Amino acid sequence: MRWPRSLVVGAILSLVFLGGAALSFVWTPYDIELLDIPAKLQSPSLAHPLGTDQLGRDILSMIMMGARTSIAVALLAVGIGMGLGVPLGLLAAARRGSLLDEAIMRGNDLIFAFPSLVIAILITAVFGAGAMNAIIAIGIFNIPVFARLTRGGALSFWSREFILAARVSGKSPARISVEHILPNIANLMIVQGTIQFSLGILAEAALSYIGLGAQPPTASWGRMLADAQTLASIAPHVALVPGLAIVFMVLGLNLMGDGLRDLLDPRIRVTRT
Amino acid sequence: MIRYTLGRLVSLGLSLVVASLVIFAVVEVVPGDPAAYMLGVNARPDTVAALRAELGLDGTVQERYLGWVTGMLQGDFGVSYTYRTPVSEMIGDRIWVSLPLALYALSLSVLIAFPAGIYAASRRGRPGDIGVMGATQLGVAIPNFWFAMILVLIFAIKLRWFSAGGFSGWDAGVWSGLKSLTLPAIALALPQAAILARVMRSSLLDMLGEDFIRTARAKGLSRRQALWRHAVRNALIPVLTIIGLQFSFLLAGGIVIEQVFFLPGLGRLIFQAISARDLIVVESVVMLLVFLVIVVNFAVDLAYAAVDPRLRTRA
Amino acid sequence: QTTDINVAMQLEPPNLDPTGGAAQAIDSVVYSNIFEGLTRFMSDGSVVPGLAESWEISDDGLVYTFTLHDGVSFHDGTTMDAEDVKFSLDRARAEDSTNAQKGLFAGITDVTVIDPLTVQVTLDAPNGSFLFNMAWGDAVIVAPESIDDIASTPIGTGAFKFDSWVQGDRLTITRNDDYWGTPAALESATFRFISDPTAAFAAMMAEDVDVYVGFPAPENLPQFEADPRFQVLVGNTEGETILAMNNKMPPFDNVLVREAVAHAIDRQAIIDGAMYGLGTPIGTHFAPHNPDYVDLTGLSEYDPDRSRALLAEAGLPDGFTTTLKLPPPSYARRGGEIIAAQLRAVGIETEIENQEWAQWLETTFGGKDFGLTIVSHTEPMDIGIYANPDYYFQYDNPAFQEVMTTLEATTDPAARSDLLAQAQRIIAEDYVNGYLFELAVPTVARAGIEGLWLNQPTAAIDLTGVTWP
Amino acid sequence: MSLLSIETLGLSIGGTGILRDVSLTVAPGEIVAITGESGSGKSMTALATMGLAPDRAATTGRILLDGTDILATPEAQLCAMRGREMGMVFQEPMTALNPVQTIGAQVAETIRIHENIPKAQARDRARAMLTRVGLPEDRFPLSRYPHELSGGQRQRVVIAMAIALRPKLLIADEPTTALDVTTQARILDLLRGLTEEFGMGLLMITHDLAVVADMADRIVVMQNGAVVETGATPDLLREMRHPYTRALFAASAHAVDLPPAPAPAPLLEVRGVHRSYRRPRRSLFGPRPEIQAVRDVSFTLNRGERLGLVGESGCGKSTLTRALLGLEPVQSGSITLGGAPVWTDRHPNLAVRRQMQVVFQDPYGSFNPRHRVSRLITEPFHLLPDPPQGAARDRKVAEALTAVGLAPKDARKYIHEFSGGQRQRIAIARALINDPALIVFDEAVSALDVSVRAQVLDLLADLCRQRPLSYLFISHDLSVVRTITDKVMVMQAGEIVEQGPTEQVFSAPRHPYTKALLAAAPQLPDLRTTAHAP
Ligand SMILES: Nc1ncnc2c1ncn2[C@@H]1O[C@H](COP(=O)(O)OP(=O)(O)OP(=O)(O)O)[C@@H](O)[C@H]1O
Ligand SMILES: Nc1ncnc2c1ncn2[C@@H]1O[C@H](COP(=O)(O)OP(=O)(O)OP(=O)(O)O)[C@@H](O)[C@H]1O
Ligand SMILES: [Mg+2]
Ligand SMILES: [Mg+2]
Repeated sequence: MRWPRSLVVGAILSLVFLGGAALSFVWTPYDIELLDIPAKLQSPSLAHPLGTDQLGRDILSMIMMGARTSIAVALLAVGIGMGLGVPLGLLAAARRGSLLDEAIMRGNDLIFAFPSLVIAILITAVFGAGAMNAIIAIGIFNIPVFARLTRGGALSFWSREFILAARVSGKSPARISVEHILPNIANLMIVQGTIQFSLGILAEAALSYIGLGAQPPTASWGRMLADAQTLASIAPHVALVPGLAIVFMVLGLNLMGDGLRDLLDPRIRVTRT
Repeated sequence: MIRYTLGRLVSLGLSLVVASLVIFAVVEVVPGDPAAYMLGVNARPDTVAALRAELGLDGTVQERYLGWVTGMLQGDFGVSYTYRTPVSEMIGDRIWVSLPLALYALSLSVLIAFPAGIYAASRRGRPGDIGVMGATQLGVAIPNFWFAMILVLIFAIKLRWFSAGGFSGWDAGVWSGLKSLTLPAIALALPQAAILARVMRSSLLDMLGEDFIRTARAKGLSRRQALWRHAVRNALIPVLTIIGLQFSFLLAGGIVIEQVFFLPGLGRLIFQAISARDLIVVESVVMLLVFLVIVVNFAVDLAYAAVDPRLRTRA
Repeated sequence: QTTDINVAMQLEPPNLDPTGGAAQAIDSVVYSNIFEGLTRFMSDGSVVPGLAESWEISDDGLVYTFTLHDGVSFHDGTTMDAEDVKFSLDRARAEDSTNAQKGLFAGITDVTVIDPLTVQVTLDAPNGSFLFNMAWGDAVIVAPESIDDIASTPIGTGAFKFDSWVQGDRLTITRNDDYWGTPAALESATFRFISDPTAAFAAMMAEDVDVYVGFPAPENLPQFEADPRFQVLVGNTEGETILAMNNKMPPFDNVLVREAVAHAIDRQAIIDGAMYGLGTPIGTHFAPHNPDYVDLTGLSEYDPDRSRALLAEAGLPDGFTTTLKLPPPSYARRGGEIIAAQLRAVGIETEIENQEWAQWLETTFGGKDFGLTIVSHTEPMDIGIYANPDYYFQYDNPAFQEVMTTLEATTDPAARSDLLAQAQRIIAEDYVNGYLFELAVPTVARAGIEGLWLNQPTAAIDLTGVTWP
Repeated sequence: MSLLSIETLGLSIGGTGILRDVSLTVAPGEIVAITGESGSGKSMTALATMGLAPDRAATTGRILLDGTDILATPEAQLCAMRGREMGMVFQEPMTALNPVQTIGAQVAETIRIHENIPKAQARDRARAMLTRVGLPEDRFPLSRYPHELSGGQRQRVVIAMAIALRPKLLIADEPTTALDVTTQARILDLLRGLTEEFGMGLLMITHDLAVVADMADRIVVMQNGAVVETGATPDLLREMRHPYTRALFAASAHAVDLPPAPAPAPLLEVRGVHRSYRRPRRSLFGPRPEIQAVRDVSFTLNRGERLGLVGESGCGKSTLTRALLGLEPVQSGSITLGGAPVWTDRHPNLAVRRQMQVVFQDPYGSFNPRHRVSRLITEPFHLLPDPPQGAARDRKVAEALTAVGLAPKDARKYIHEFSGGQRQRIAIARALINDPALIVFDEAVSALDVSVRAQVLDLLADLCRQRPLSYLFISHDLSVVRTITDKVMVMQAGEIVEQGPTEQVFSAPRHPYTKALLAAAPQLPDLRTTAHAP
């Protein structure tokens, strides 16, 4: 089997960041909790391959720790979306045409109708800013994505003959959903999950950028960007590095998503907004 | 068609009621008192109480909810706590920034995405396709606020082609208004265009694999003619969905961009209102946005019917 | 010669009634430009006559008789006279007043109109700072005729008239040609509201605005200084920036712990890291530019070893964990990150929580739900807050309270100086809060513009004396 | 001089040979039929002729249309020829038309690409052409959209498009496979009429040998990408020199020997069953129209009896099946199996359901691709109160697989490792594993190639000999039903219009609909007597 090129490139890019994040648990070049203000805004050098930031912290270390935050937030948000969206979608498909189905789908539309950023701001206004609330805020908007996708995918299977055969064998809709439908839409979920993961990273960056994401001393790419924005003309690397980190991580995940789709099933279509 | 429309209208109304409840409930539990905020750290408790009474904040929850909803139904969105001006007036001012911005960005997005998507689809697998798709991958991955920052650095500070932000108003002429919205619109549109181009391409490719394209080719249409005459319109259906979603996003999602370009739009209003706990403004603006989104989705549904005759009779 | 000007500031005023809200942005726009009080501040912090031409104080210090300028009229054409003064003061101290600084008027027992140009104010006790109080933006003279629309259409007596306000974007004032005093040189001025620091930088650099008062990104100031197109003015404010500690909450109820916190803090690192060098270190709650200021920074020198020792002495050798609530301004957000790192170095772990103002006011300030917080106290001469045991940091020291009571009744300048020095020393030795620095206000302007306030004794962008080259 | 002459055509895609040495000719006015099993290269030959072979295809040989070599003609010129010189009709009328354009526009388009004439004029000609194919404007305005037409009507539109410019050659790839017999007969008549009228050459592809024998002047038999035999229809049918041709025709006319049915004892009793679906309202306040999918159906299926059900598409066969299986409730009437009702108060009766199994049409869609065969065929165990475990289960699986002619070791494979015919065997194994009293075959052999179909039918007959098997066999293929059932029911628009012993119904139909059905079905000529009508 030939691996799709986008999968290889995407996986390598993503692995760089995943690896960096994993490594940060045991080692970072410098301790980012120690400030060295006299050493602030240094250009990249051997000692600091990506330079230092406005508080004299090593940017490479910050990027590694930030990767951890981004990945954790995005992953958990996808977890929430899948954990609630998939069962809802399966339920709606199993009861297609019923009032319950209608209610679930209208509920989804309603969530989609809310301006996501505003709701995220309100959520953080209620519960305070922080990584956990960023996860919830992003996760909520993942629910309808997965619910819709699951329902759509599941519906196309409900009309298939092997599902009919399972019904003839007396299996309940719940059991059919879990046993027959879920494994068959897993591909779809994996691909969409990758996409939502990358969107989650962007969303976390945006929330942190306006100060609603992870709080210091937890490093976050979005906050690094926010802190560095006024420095763009003084020490461009400080603003450039976190921005590029976001771009490459998201790019890697998207390429991986596309590649996975090509690999798993060229016919499935994912939505991306 | 009528039944279809009416059915959608009913669920639209229902959605709005649920939305209003959700919004009110969320805003209700947000900690922070608008009166205390307005009066600052040296205020005395009796002063705060006096202001609360003046703002009508001391009614029960039900009274305030009903008051708000009945007001809205009559077009009265209440009076802003902090600005002391009618919310409807404030919205009226701001929407003339946000709406044109969203439309501008959407048009840009469509203008970029359609040719790019069609071009890429028509040369599937060839260098042109790979180039366009690579560019869209990049477009999807760039955070728009960061992109906005780069745009300002280049076009406002270095080249000084555009002002760094602010909105000159429509009184100064359509052109100058558009000009001040150009950088923000580009910052908003490019990532959206990238997404749209990808959807357009994959939707077109799906269509190109359909039987009726083969039929068209058998009639003597060239590949390109078949694409334009038969695939594009069919491919529009998923594209319309995305356009609808994008419009909603652009309308409300401009918050960060409005901040970066200090535009007096709805996004900034809501941002300010949340931090000032100007709850009535928050509620009304969110409600308005939800309403607009629901209406846009409704319009998209109707647009489907315009594109796809099967929906007109099927109901 | 240019006769209009674009002035930018960070926050937009919520409304334009200086007597009805605490927002500094209101004063920034209207103070002295649109509204005037009996007295007024100058840029150096001195209090000079405003609408009151002169005044007499009775010997017991209880009765102030103000003589008003003749021929002053409001922008709507009505005359300003003693009735308006009485109306303004009575309104501010009334039962249902919504004046954010109602305390300023607390001592007034009566306001009497003697004749159209004379008004008498009676106090219940001598008040050394009464004239100072009357200079505040919250004490400006308003007219009963125009009071209903004051929030959106302010009618004052100042050298500028309110013209228009595009909410969210800009506010324009124009010259009042019927001004009673020296007319303004500018014909009109437009205030722009740009809160995003990058946007502020871009707007200045793109020359979209001419003046930015309170420039939000001190890191960019060297660039403006190096650019011949611009001038940078760095002035002082009345903002004592402190790391407030919850004096009633363990372990901050232990003075040793508070002292340990004070010694853990490296002020210079905070000033350099958070403010890029802007700001004067302080050792107590008093403005360093005030003649009565006593430099007590030596009491809380940066000494982490000492800090650890003190913690051990207080029975917390392993340190402790507390909360650090940060309101939105960058001195707090940026400073908080640095302080957290410094405290961590001596074993004090802080959980940082960024709060919006409303939230901070309700939970931290009002609900006293905090261990540590950072805030700048921008009100002038506000050491008196330490006499209020209910104030959010909950410092309760009868000795200090007595000093304050004595101070209020004292009018002799030398004695006052003495008492103030005493007060400063008490709170510094009690390590009530961590005293960080006096906030500086950077103003960036196009080169050649003159007449801008350097300092900010009160929030004001007084444009009455501003000229272009 | 022939109109189309394909000479030693070879075609490969990515190194895989698809066509080898294909040669055939079509003369003006002649109907040439290509037949052969699925995958033998019929469609690819047709596409290559249109110059529409896949991009990656490499070709050798020549395809001469009126002397022009299609394979050597540049694309632009080919575009000018397609539609004008040669037209093509595809199998699936449901998807062959652009759903968002009116039929008038689509037919007129063929004209307008090739002739620079005003729109109105093109529409006039489109109208005329649609009238010619049996869609007169007064009943089928040009402004109709494809979804407003039935399958047969859509196929007519496709034909109108293909012949709008009276091409010299018309290629029809399985033009009637998706249609029911009566519609098929009408479309075939139409094609035949058009060839005569316009003097077109018709290259028709079909795997239905009855159609071939009926329609074609000459027959081309393909196998594995090569032409194995070709000749004038009567000669070819008479001689059948190639063994593959013989096998093909034999399988097509395959008849099985059913053991005699035991003495009648009622098993499944259906009494007055009604099933209707509600349609969305057409007008705002009008009633919701109901569609009566099954009306007042009553019949009895005896133990050991093989009952057939025939009828055209959409007549309610599948709906009835679902009702019998207890998958959907019925509005009125009763269905009992061995005396016990299939539904008891709003719940399917599991005890009854356990005794019924079903085999579906699609050998590809009937199985969860992610499960192994052992798991697939033991799925009905779910109905048992005490399903066999471990070794007992394995034994059951082995038995079932052996019964359908597969090896016990196949239990470990995945479904994609089997051919269509093998899959259908597995489906039957699944149906047998619980030893049900009744099996429903819903179009169970319709998707199979003739030879494979013959094997599956043999298997069924075998099974009937081994055990007392009762089944309901649903099919639109009359010849299959005739050989595999004892009794037959004819269904029209939800009603059973005729039922009786199979031979009797087929040889002496009473109901006019049955008569029409039988008349429309193309008959394979009796090969033993080689007679051929002109
Ligand atoms: N685009 C393609 N790429 C690769 N192989 C193909 C392609 N299209 C068809 N084939 C292969 O070419 C062979 C011939 O296919 P073709 O469609 O001509 O068969 P057919 O005789 O028309 O069968 P059917 O009766 O099922 O339509 C098959 O083995 C098929 O798998
Ligand atoms: N779920 C449903 N909702 C509405 N109408 C339906 C539904 N299922 C079937 N019908 C209608 O009931 C009628 C009978 O359908 P059914 O599927 O039983 O036909 P069939 O004889 O099996 O056809 P085919 O040979 O094409 O499989 C059709 O007109 C169909 O449109
Ligand atoms: Mg002060
Ligand atoms: Mg074929």
